[in-house]
Amino acid sequence: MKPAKFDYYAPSSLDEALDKLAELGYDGKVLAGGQSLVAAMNFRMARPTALVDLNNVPELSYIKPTEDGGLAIGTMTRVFTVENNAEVAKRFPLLVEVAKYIAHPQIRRRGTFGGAIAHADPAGQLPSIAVLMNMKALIRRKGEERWVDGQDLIIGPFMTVIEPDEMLAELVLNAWPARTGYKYVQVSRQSGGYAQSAVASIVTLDENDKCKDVRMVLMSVGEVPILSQKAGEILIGNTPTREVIAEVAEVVTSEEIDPATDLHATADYRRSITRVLAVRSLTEAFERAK
Amino acid sequence: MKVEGDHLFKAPREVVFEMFNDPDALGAAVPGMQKMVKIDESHYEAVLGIRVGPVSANFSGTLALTDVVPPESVTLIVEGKGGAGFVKGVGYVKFEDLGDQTTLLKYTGEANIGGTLASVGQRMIDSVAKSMFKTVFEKLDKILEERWQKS
Amino acid sequence: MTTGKYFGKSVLRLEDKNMLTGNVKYMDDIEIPGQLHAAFLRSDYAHARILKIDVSEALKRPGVVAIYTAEDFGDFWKPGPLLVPPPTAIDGSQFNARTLVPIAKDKIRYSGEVLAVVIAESRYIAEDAFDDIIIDVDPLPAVVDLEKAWEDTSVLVHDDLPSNMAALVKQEVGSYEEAKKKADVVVSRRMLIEHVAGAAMENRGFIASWDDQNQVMTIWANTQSPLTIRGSVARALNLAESQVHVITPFIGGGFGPKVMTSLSDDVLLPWISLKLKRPIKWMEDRRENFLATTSERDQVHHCEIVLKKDGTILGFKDVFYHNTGAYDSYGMTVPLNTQTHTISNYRVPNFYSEIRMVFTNQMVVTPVRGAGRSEGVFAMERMLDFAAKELGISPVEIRLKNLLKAEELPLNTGVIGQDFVVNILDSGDYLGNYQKCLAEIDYDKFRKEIQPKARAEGKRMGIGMVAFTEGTAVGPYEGCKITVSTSGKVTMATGYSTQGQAHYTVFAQIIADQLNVKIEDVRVVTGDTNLFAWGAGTFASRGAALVGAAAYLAAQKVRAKIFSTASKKLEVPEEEIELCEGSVCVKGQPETSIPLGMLASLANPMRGVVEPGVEPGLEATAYYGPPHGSTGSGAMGVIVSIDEETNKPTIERMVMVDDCGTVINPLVVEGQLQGGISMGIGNTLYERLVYDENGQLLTASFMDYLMPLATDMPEKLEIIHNHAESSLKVNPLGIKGVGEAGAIPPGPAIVQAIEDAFGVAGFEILETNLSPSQIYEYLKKAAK
Amino acid sequence: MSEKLFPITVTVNGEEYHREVEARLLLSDFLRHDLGLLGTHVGCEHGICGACTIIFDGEPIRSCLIFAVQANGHDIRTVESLGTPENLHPLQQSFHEKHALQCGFCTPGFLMTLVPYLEEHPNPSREEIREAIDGNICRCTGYEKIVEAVQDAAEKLSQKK
Repeated sequence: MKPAKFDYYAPSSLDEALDKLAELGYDGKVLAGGQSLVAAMNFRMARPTALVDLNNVPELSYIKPTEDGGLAIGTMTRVFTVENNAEVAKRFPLLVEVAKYIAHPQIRRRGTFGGAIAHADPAGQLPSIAVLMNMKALIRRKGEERWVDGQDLIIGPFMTVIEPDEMLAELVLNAWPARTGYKYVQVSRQSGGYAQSAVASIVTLDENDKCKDVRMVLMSVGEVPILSQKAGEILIGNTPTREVIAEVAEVVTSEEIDPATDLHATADYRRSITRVLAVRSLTEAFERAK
Repeated sequence: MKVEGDHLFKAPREVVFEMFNDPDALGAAVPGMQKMVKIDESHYEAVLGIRVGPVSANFSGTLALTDVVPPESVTLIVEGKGGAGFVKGVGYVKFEDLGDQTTLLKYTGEANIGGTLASVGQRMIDSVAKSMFKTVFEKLDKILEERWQKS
Repeated sequence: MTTGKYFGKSVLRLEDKNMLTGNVKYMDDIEIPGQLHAAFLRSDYAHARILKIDVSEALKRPGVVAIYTAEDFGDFWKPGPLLVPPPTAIDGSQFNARTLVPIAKDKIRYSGEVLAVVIAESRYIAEDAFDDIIIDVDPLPAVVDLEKAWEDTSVLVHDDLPSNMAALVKQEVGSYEEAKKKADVVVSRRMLIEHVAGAAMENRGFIASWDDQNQVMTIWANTQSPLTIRGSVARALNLAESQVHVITPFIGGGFGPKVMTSLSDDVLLPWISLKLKRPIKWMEDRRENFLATTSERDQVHHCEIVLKKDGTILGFKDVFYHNTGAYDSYGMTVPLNTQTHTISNYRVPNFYSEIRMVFTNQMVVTPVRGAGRSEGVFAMERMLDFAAKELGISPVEIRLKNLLKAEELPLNTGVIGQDFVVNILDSGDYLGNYQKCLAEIDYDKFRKEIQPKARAEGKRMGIGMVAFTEGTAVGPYEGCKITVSTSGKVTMATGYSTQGQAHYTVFAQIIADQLNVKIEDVRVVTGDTNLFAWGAGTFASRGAALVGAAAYLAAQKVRAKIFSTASKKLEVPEEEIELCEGSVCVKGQPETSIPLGMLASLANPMRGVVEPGVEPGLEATAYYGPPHGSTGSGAMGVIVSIDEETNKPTIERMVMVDDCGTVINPLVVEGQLQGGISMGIGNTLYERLVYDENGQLLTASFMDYLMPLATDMPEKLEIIHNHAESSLKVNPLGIKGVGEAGAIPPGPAIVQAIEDAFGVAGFEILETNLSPSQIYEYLKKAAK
Repeated sequence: MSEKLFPITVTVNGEEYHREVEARLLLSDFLRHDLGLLGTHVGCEHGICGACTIIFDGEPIRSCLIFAVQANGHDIRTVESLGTPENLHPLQQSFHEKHALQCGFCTPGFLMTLVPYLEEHPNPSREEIREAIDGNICRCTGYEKIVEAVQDAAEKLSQKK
């Protein structure tokens, strides 16, 4: 288990990195934290021709407040940094809650926020959260930049709209309105292991304790994170009673997800726990919104 | 690994069937297909570069179309191998004429995947395969649209 | 001798300080100047005929020195030895020996089998060369399912055999069929024991270095069997055993699989080193370890138990399929262990057991910690649970009724075991262990208070209570040599190799007490064939018992020699001499003291005359071989709670009562048990090697093969020693062995507790590996 | 692809090393085979077992999931930076006293995970310790005694302060 050869570039600025990616085109691959990529390279499942290492580009690592009360997170910010950032904890405590589930501490120290999202692992927590929060993704290419909504970023398992000569540069998290609650729950066989199913919700209540807005994402039960449409249809404008939440869970798990049977869980089991997790996630999120 | 599914084409059965027997169309529909050459009436040689997230694997192999019953059914046998392992698959494809210029394609099959892909890539295989099927059908839809409208 | 200054005490390990500071060498830490690296190109196919292997392109790659396929080895290529022959004592047993080949020739029989050996300047380059090797095969259907493979002769792992039968062994005690006629109740079930890996944290490795000037082959291997390797290399290369020197470095865990030899590395690499006259190093990687290092369990049991209405066992029948993999070089050790352990706890007057050992297109099966014992115990314990349900009595009651009492031992069970002799349960208080465990976990309180309260609060909690035995300390023998050097330091050398079992400390404890020296002055050397060249290997929980006994016997011999030498020197009778720490003197006259080092010099005179029969030096060698193995025993209680909605179990509390005989070092024994328990928990709730219907191993990484982690361990774990003094001392020190005990009972205990937690009619767990998803599927079945 | 060698300067355990490395050389291999620092062990090379954990710029990471060339200009600490056999680090001493190691292969990874952990969490609970070591696999001990050792070390270290 030793990686195959590759060409290696370690630009020290963003411009230099973009130049290199443009030059390499299809052959180039960004090396961020490398916590998934290098493992795949060691197995020789991944054999990139050339790596553009972003670890020497300090300008890609930051957590900055935005004007409207949100945060902008540079792609190379380590997950551990995000997890332990006071501003993140204050504005988006969901991220702190989620981070504990991402692999193990040593992986989070090195793994990056943007790298995990761009990896788009169907069992990855951060890609799902990017969809859930509809983070605005800044995608850069030499001389160009574009913004993509988080919910449009992922197009397949391990696949995003980011082209080989592009990179995910920044993620902007919009501030949550008042009376917003959240909850991430997952079932995995062991701590730090891949989720068999996970559900995260962000809900907002109006002044009458009726559901004003709800976003719910289901993870590891399809090829990509699934952003529930039904949750909104059923909940918005209604009081989130136990019965309504149970109905959402029922509808979502029977109509919106497509879990697979694998070595660790059957599709049926996944469906059954997703229903449970949906209830737990929504119930706690509404509780927190109060 | 068992595969099963269906897809609705908006074209008459003969057209869909013809497309399925056209290496250019098939080659164009499979993501990462780098080369597809006809060896004889029913055999093709292919080179495929799969690139999914961190995984990049090159396969070379053959595609055979057997038991061809125009325009009703065809059996596809795919064999490929590369550094990351091998894939051997049999797919039984049926074309149902639903009238109304539409055709329902139904497929069942079995794939035998071996080597590194099978032994350490288990977690990704299923979802990646599903998504590849999706892509193939989407591309075929496009090809069909062009052909069907042109002709 | 049950206590001494050191013996019986929790002495801190002598080896720790160097290990903790990175100051010891493991396999991959050995670097020989001029070494080349080997990498094995392994088959992607599980079953196929080899048509062509073309390495010509790969040889052109810079840094590649040589590549070998089976053809290149010429006459040297042959199937390996039968490492463990089948017992001849069992009438009518059939065994088809098809031993492991070092590299596939003509036919591939499991995925991971070696097709070519690449020798290159670095491992990186060797792996690069794989890309250039062209392999053409004709794939065959794979033999995977044990029961199907037994019947079906259409696909054969070995074409020259009429079926996939590797062995058929029937053992009967009493008459099961007669017992069945008298029975009130008959209960039968089919159960699966999952396939698991040893998964030591250090992978395997091997270095062969031929010294052409001295005509010596030096080998470094992290093996449990250095002496086996020395013998087989000498035989294969037509060398004297004195020309082969095997050294075991520090070893990062064994757990069984490192006992296997005559694999590609230890057969091919010495030959290549001889040929290239360069040291060749191979270090296995994790994927190879899963694919090609031996593993275990994987049995299908068809059990039947017959009882009286009151729960008394009348008979037990077990026909079980055992997967041996593609070859059966390691004989029948594992299934024989299963046969002996199925009934060893209980009074079973009539017993029928049938091994159906099957060849499959999978890696070879050899012992893994627990080694067949876990399977037998699981089968019996589960059947008792099902029988209890059928009879409407509690699982505890049925066990209390049938467990053997201390006074019933020794007992000849009539079943022949892995050591080829009839299994004798030497001593122990099986019933007492169980009762102690019941009391310790407070079974009644759990039933009467804790469980009902939990249920009332909507929580699912359950309890499991099982018993087990651990066959230990089998022969043939082990030995050691103890030498007092002129510095006064004492060296003990044994052929036994060590993988973390604290041998450096526990053997030193025995010797230091016998010779009255400081424990720090005793240096234990293990697994260096130039220092001690006799012994069988590290397996079957036998180190402390066999090597320990040999150390005791050798130390007594040295002690006698110290007394006789000193008696002459001090000119007093031996009775008047005593050992002080590190020296010897006339009793009550410390001024006469002679340091042991000086005495050692005196025992090796440079001039003068030595009396006939006197051997020089303060040195002695001793061997110990027991007439039959010992049997450790114990009980385990487990309390689990289960998340009702996700079915995830949490082990709240685990109590283990264990009798492993005399304890040399309580701290070390506790460590062994805790480690074994974690493996037992892993085997039950997390670990599983999965082969698909084409013989592909789907779990060749820690992503899919789930190792137990710290948070998977019981919230509370208690271990109680319950040593029953016995009249039958198999071992001079009363040591039985403890290496595998912990791994045996967690399976049946945990599944019993999980069933109990649900208390759902028809909910029955029929396998060892139990994910929450499996529990869900079982519940679904029960609901139907 | 190029055979290019990259010159790197790495500080390991306070000592500066200058070497030339191939881009694909894993940091674990570099430390072990190029620098001869054998205390860092390799157990899985896919980032799960934790045996190769080292401290990189003060943070515990897996040395099998990073290339040596990426360590250029960085500061690394390996198990060799802790105590010596004659003078163990308090955590090592606790591991010794509590019998928290058997084969010892995984131990350096545990130590390098735990040294920075105890600096950040001087008084961890049993449960927190178990969570902190979940990224390290030990096949021998069943973790029980490792948890005890960490509790013991935390006490020792806090008394020292």
